[in-house]
Amino acid sequence: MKIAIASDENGLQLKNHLKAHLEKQGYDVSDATSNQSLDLFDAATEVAKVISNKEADRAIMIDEYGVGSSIVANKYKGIICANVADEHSAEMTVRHNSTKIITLGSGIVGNKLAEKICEAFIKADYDGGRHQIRVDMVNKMC
Amino acid sequence: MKIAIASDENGLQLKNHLKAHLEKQGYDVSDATSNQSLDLFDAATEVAKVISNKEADRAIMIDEYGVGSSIVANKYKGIICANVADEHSAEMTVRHNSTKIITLGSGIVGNKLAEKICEAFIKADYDGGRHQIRVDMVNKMC
Amino acid sequence: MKISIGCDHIVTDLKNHLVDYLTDKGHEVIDNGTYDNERTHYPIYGKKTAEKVSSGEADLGIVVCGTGVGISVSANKVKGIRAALVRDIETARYAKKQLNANVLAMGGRITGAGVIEETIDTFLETKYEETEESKKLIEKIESIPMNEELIGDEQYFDEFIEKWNNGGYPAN
Amino acid sequence: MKISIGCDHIVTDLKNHLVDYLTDKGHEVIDNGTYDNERTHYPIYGKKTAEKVSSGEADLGIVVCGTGVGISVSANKVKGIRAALVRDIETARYAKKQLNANVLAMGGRITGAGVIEETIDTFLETKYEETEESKKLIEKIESIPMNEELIGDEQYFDEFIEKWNNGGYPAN
Repeated sequence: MKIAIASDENGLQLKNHLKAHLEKQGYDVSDATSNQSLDLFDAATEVAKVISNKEADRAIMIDEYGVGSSIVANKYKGIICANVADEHSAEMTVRHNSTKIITLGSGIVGNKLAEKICEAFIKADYDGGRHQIRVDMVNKMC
Repeated sequence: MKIAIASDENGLQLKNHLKAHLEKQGYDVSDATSNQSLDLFDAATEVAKVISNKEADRAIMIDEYGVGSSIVANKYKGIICANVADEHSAEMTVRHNSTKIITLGSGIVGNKLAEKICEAFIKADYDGGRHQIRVDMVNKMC
Repeated sequence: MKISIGCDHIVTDLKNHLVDYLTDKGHEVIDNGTYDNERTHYPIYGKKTAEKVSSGEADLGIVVCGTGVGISVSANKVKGIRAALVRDIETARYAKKQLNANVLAMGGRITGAGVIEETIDTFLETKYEETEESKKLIEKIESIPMNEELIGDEQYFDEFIEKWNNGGYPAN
Repeated sequence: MKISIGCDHIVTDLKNHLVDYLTDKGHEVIDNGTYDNERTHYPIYGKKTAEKVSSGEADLGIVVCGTGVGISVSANKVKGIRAALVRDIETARYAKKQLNANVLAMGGRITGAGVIEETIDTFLETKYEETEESKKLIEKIESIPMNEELIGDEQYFDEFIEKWNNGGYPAN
């Protein structure tokens, strides 16, 4: 599984922490905003592109609150992105919504919690089944 | 109002951040673990002492998860301490439980959320009324 | 204020509670459903709730489902909607103040009713404070091309519902 | 496992749901009440629930109230109890693994049922992993002098209840 990670300036420290943490666990993590100073709009747009183009299977985007990036990413057709601050949401949104991008707020979640959210997100698989009608509906929109 | 703040080594960075933030807002904040490298037991014990001796009106204690410090502080007679990770709990526990100490986990809450939790905790007042019977019961224990 | 509200069948009780909570506070509430616990699909209610806000019929929207994700993503895919999915009061405050978010989303299986109530209070009370930065960000969001055909189209999801009714999706 | 559970009147429905949830998973549950929504006092149920754990009658305890604070503080004031008040799964995991916490506390007005269920699952599944550091910390906690008279004393709060019944506390 290929994981993309990205951030604006506010999320830079947490991004680097999570990239190192996930790599230590053996995941293939590429930085979609390395050596760039993007605002949250441009960083979230980059992440949406990486997922749309199937350059990564999952993506994690960090700004100060997470919520701005999720609004941006969800404006792109075919993108289902969740701003999460807990492990249970991270798992359930993959299982039920087929979410491929999560956003995190560096001002909201601490390092340990962020690590566990990312692990739960990456380990989860989409359940399919009855959930597919909702995913089809969302993907017809915008 | 006098506010005491304390931490073990894991909570040091967030402690310093919150001390500066609260001082900028005009609060009188004293560091109960300055220049000391205490474990969470000794730091939480120090905080319980500061509150028992009325050297401060409220106290904030930070370790990596918050939960260890709150277990320690609540072992002392007359102490009511809450491990919190959200603003609403920080307010309600003062209003209903007459809580004078909160603990925070530096690995769980981000800086912005921690700031708001501390502000909600400091601004709240105890409601009294029917809540006093429960506070009397707790204070008879241990 | 005039509040447009919607939910899926997992959290209908919570939505009904919030309708009462808002009405008691003097707000006018448009309840877009769902109205019972029969299995249905969150995009229907996310879209309906959001359209009342984008048209100006309601001032703000509130959407809830299990995690808040499905219904907030659906609301966000309506042009003009900035749907903030939050788990804490401070993120809701920020989303209103700096992003002028017009729909608030929370997960009824994630967040308790006390936090949800205070988050709604904070979201309604907080004023948008326009800055050069926030203005530019919102303009950038508005510039993303959006399908406007879906707005007001109550048959938009019919193809999927027909397939569902004909057993075209697994029931598990 | 044998689980001791308790709540106050604010979250009786949640507690009843958790009793069913745990029973369905094959656990044996001791339900210490409260059993309805009549106004009562969390220390009664925090103490009762904790005593079943400290005596060894139950393996672990679970306590819930509005924020989780009142009932967890009450449980924690029983000798031998390490009551972990948490709002997230990871803190529960840590509290079991590194502090050998034996009571888990959550707030029903703070946290949603989905997160509460998964937090309980994680708390029950996680094993304590003793280290020199954790052993020393738990010994230090055990060394704090505690009043043991209260254990098993069902009349311990009678003076306050009598005062309450005689109108000695305000009703508001």
